[in-house]
Amino acid sequence: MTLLLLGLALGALAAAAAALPVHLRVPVSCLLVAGACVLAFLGAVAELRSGHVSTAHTAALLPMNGIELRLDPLAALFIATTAFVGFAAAIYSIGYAHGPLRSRTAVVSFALFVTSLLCVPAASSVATLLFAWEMMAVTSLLLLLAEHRRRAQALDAARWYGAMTQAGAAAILLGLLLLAAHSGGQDFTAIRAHAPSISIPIRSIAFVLVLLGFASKAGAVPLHVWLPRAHPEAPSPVSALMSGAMVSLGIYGIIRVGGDLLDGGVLWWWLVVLALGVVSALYGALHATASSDLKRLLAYSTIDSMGLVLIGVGAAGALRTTGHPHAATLSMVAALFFVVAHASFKGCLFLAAGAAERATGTRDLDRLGGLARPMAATTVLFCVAALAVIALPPFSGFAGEWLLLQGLLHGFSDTSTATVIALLVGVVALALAAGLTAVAFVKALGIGFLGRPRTQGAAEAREVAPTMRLAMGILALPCLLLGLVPGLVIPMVARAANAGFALPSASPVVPGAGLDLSGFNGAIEPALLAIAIVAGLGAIWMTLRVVANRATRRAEAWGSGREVQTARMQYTATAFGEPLQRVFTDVLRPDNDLEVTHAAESRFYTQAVTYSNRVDDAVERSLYRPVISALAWWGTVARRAQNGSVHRYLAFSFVALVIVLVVLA
Amino acid sequence: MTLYLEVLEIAAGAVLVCAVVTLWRRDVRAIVTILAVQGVCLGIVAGDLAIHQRDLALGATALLVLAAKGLVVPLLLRRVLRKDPRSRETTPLVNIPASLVAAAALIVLSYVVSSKIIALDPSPATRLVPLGVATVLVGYFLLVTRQRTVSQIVGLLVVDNGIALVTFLVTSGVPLIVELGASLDVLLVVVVLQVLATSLGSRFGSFELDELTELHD
Amino acid sequence: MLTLLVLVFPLAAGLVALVVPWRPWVGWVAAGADAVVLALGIALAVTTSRGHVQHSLGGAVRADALSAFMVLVIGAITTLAAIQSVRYLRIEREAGRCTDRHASLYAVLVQVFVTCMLGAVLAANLGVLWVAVEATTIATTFLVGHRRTDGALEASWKYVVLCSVGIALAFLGTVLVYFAAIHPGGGPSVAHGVGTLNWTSLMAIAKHLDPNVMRLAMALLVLGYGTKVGLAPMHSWLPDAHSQAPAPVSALMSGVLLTVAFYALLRFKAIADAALGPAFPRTLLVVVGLASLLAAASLLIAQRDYKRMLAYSSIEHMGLLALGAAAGSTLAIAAVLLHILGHGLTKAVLFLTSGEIHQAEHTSEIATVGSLLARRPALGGIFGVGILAIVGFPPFSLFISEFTMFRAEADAGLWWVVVVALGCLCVIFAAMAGHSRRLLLGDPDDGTVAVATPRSVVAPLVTALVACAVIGVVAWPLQSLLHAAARVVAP
Amino acid sequence: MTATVSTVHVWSGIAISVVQVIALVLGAPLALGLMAKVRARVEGRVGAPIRQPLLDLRKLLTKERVHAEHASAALPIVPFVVAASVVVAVAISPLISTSPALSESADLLVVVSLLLAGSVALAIGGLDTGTAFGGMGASRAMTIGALAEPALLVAVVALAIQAGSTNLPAIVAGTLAHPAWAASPERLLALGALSIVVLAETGRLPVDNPSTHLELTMIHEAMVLEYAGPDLALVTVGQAMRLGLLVALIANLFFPWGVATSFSPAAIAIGLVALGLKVTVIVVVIALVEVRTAKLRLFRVPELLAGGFVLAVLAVVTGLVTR
Repeated sequence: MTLLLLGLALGALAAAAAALPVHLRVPVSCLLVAGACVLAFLGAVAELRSGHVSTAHTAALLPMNGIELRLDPLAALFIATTAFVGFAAAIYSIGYAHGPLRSRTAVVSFALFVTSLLCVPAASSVATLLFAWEMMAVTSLLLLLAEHRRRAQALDAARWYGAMTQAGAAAILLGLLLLAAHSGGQDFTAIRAHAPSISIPIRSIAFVLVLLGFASKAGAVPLHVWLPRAHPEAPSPVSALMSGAMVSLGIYGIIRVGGDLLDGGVLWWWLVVLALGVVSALYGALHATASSDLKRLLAYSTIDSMGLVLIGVGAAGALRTTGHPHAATLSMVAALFFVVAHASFKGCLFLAAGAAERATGTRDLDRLGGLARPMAATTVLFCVAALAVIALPPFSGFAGEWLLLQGLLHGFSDTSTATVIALLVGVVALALAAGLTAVAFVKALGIGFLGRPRTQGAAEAREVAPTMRLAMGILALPCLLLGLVPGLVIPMVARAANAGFALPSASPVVPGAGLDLSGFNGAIEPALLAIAIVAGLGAIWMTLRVVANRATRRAEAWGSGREVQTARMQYTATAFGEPLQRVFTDVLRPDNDLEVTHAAESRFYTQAVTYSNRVDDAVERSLYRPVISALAWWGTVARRAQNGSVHRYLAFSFVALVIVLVVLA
Repeated sequence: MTLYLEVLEIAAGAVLVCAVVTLWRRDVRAIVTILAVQGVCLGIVAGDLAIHQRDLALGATALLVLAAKGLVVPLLLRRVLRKDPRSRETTPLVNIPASLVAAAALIVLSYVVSSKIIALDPSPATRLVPLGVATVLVGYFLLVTRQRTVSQIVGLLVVDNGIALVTFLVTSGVPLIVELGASLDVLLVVVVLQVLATSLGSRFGSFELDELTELHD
Repeated sequence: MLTLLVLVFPLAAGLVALVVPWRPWVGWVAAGADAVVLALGIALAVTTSRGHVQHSLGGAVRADALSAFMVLVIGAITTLAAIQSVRYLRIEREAGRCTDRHASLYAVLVQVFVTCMLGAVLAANLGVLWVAVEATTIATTFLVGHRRTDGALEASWKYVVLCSVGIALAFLGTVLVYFAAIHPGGGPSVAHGVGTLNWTSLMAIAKHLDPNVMRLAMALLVLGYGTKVGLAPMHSWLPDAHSQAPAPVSALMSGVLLTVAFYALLRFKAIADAALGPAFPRTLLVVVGLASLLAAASLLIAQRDYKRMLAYSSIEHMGLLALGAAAGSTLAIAAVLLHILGHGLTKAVLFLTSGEIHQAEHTSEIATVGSLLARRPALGGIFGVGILAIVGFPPFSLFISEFTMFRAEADAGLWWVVVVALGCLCVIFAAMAGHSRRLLLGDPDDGTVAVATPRSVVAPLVTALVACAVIGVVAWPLQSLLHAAARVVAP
Repeated sequence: MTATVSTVHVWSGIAISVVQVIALVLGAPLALGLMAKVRARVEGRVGAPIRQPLLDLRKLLTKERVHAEHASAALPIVPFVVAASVVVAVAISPLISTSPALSESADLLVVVSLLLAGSVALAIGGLDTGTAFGGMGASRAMTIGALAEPALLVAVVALAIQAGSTNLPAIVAGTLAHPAWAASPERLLALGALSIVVLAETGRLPVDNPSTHLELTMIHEAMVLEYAGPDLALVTVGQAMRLGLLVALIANLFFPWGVATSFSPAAIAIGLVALGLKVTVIVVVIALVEVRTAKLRLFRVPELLAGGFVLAVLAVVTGLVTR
């Protein structure tokens, strides 16, 4: 705990570093933030290894409520992942920050943003959790607005983000206050003690409210609308932190309140969580294939990954409440392992996308391409992270997805049909989402980085600053390591899962580098698999050297006899995603309109044909727009009531007086 | 004993009647004189109570009320009226018959409301409290429905007279310092309103309040 | 003795301003007097938070922990406003919109206004409290109309008429309390003159007061003083008055005058709780509180004027205070008091900055100002941070006081009230975020160069915001004072 | 003693894997040749000899490599990745015996992912060439892959639920031990789903015509246009082995008789022969199906795959219901 406190203090110091002159301000503050993350990481890992719970309490801060911190394995796991992504983001922003990002507000906000991210999992009272949560919200809002003068849509994104975060925080506050009211104290230990005595309906209302708040932060579908708007507009290190760390705090919240505080609660809670996961996974993956803006694609893929994690958490909760603790542990460990893996590869992807945007000035895939040669390092790192997302064998995504699949499959031995159906739907969603994610990331990698540069900006791309490449490297490392030797991390993840869901403490995986499930028959040895692949490659290479002709030459690619091939003839991202968009038209509901402008003299000669195809968020269109227009209508109606006439104002008071007198008579 | 009671009842009744008449008459100049009459009646009630209870402080208050509400306030209002040639009230928001029906309803309501006050201390003075409460409500109604600035000031003063009447009847006057402060405040409010009314008149050229809607959302 | 000094200093400053023809240093004298009031407030707070009550003028003026806290609040915000008034008057006189006579009238009236507020807070007798509150209305009428525009005149007329009739109802309520005090427990009428309006003696016999009369009295008091607090449905004067008044005056009114009236409500609620039990006052305050929140939320959505936006935000925060008081526990009242100080500071800063913006841009339309942060970074920055504070983001004190109020309300079983309140807060956040986004952000395409604001203007505002952040995070300075003050009203 | 026994197992496992790889490297092209011969015979032509694909490969090995001028460093690596992924998949899956090398991690997700790795590599290679054909092939292949993979995964999950483990050798051993499973309804549904998926994954006729270079219709061919010489050889062998592996898996998962369960050379020889026979039968059936069907329009293929997916889901549901 002391290391964590030191880390938080160092983070606050980093915020103070904003007072330095401009050129010194960013490097010093980022290094301090990186230091804070290292301290927090060491504290968390020490906690994960030892497994004992440490607390800290002070009444001097937060008047009338005091601050309560408690570091248990579950909190330690999330702090460790956040610290790791934070460290990389801090290093990255040394090279990345320029222009408005070096202003005092941006530097202070970045430092406080990382500090509050580290503080949220450790909070162990409603006041501390809400304080850190709202600090995270306001600092990320300011960072989102940092570059508003260059990109006008950042303003719109900030408003969506602010409104939805505020609504989410209000839901969490309501849920936790309801629990605190019934357990006579606002700290989590009191709530945990009194939870069994609270009646089921009240616990359900509290859980649903808290679920709404945390699920909107985790990007679950009906509440995800801010995510594809906010992440692309935020500066890249911030969107890496958002996607890597902040989004998983939503998952942390659901596990902490649903599993730890309310002690598992009722079966239908977890079926709702699983359903949210299924819908988010499919919807996110589908929209990822349809979006042609690189960062928007990554944002939707975050929704998809969080959907998969929610499936794991939902399955774990359901299995635990129907009395299958061993299978529940497996699903929970799978979900938490996927969160850790997702933090690293999604962070790396966002940083790489930021590097590409910095070098070419655009993040629209239809205007990128040909970055492999000038930006070799960024392309390789983006490729490693992309292969991890697609869940190919030697990478971390594969180990995560395998564990999730095993968790779901071994839950089928359950008796209650509702759980079995839910798990089946989970497996189907997992399979469908995996396929769609592959399409999305082949598109992102192939069209974004490979092929020929489609615009002048892409052609003049230069490799980015070394610190940025170092940061991407740091995040790409776990994509491989977690994939090769997941067994080393699993015991720590298991300890976190047990702290979260009070499950039997035995780790579901036999100790060792690979993943040999104890109690279920299913195992993979990723390290040996990697060796086999390398051996295969070596063998093929050797045979070819012996047998084949080694001469190679470069020639113009085959254009079916055409003389000159231009870059514009390549497939664009929209074209790449168009077949799938056609297959899933009723879900995506793209609005494509065709305008033909005829020549003046006769209708039979057309002057110009314009075709536009836009895929915007169907959920937003059908769910959020009506609410907003209703509010706006109510605003204009209310404004007419205040029309300025003295008599109307006096009448308001007079009517109030008469009503009160009548009521009292 | 009965003389004290009769004078009390007649004066309190007169206060309510004046309030209703201000609602009934449309001519602003007439309303101001009625207000003066109401002030005098209030003074009589205070004086009567003072004599009955031989309370010097209440006697001083009675004289103060007679001076302020009987003389000073009507004087100020007439100064405002001199600047406003058209003395007839433009049609009020609620026509006269409807206003009178509303006044009746308000009087019934005040009787019902005051029943609780009387229940606590059924002395002869307290039994007249509904008259005071009715004056307050009628004055408020006048304030709400009248267009002219002077009529609104009169409405406000009727409300004040109603409250003063209730105060005298219920607790035969609040402690002197509070009574002095209250009447000083009322006087100052009237002065302020009179200054505002004259500047409104000069600025907008008319004393109609319904044009005053520039400030709205 | 301390309490007497608190009243004497601002009165003296007012007299000086009256006698001496207008000089710039007269403004600084007023600011100095208010600074002394702040110092005395701190001294009072330290002594009363240890429990012993200050008396002077033969018991007429009394300061317990609650009134000491209010003196502190009044002192802090009037000093801030007085410092800004000096600059405000200088610019108005340079622009020819205000003659020397008007300037000295302004200075006198502000000091009289401050004295009346201090008198209201320190009055032992509830009648004197009413007289002082009524006097503040009279003093502020000409301040609202100080700019002599059509709008100012209209606003002052509406302000006087609405507030006077509201306050008159409050006087009727006070009289009924006095009547109930004369006949405690329905026993034979105590000899005339013994019944008292002194708050302490009323609290002593509160349990014997007749419930029916007290219920009627409490209703009239909530309606009456509610008008001065700006609670719906009697709130309509507030947006006009606060948007037309000069910035320092609207800062004073929004920051402090509303909460002084609320202080009066708290005093009467203590008596009513003892006489009627918490149920009736709670329902009254909940109804009025929710009405204010709903009114503020609906009227903020399509707002076009940033001063009126701030005024409606005041109505919203007064609604929150009413809900906090409805919860009634010691924790709730402590949170209400912290919210009063936090809101006072932040709203004063916001109004003063909007005054500067108004003097620079000559319009209070949000649409015509636009991209202020680019053109006037200092003003835009402070206004932006102020909006973040007023909307309830940490680290400012409004966050923790709102949180604690909601917690107390949930503990008191008013959880559904918190649901409605938080719904309104979300709508208000979205509306204010949208309006301040249009006001502050955006790129001035005509490439205007950024105008710097003098440090003398920025310094006091920044210190006020920093103070608001400090009391929001660090519990030390106010902890004991808040609990002592809360125990006065809610034992 | 046990240590030496396990080392013996490991070495014999590796030996089995090597045998499996060599069998498929040679056998798969022969299978393609056989299919071409069967088609020719049915159409009344003599057709090329069965070993023609092997001859083409040998010819390709002698030719020089040609890389597209704008391609980045990714293009030369792709053929190796394609071939290696299939070789590893073949090495560890239960074709001849139920215990090749690394048999305990021969998980269904591993095999599916290795095949997915191959198609992803091909698509990236296609996009890297910077030509319209590469992009078109990649887009269509990935779309069909995205729709086929769920069906493949869910179908094999149906088998896993029945056998209680997702390990392929375990499923094969389980089916050997309980012959009744082979005829169970979910097995048949899974077989239907898998056969549709195999046609889509390997680009056989109803989904993609392997023998044509007509721009509008080719899916798989478009991605491999840019490879020449040894690269093209690797890719064709990879593609052939992918077909061989899928057909062999169908054979072993549904008709496991003949798969060696012990390490004796005789059992392995029987396994090899059994594998050869079964693959030949299935290949002939595929060839006959191809002759009779015409190529589906590109946007009718998703309906076919959706049918396959529903069959797979039905297989899982029946598996759960009748458990």
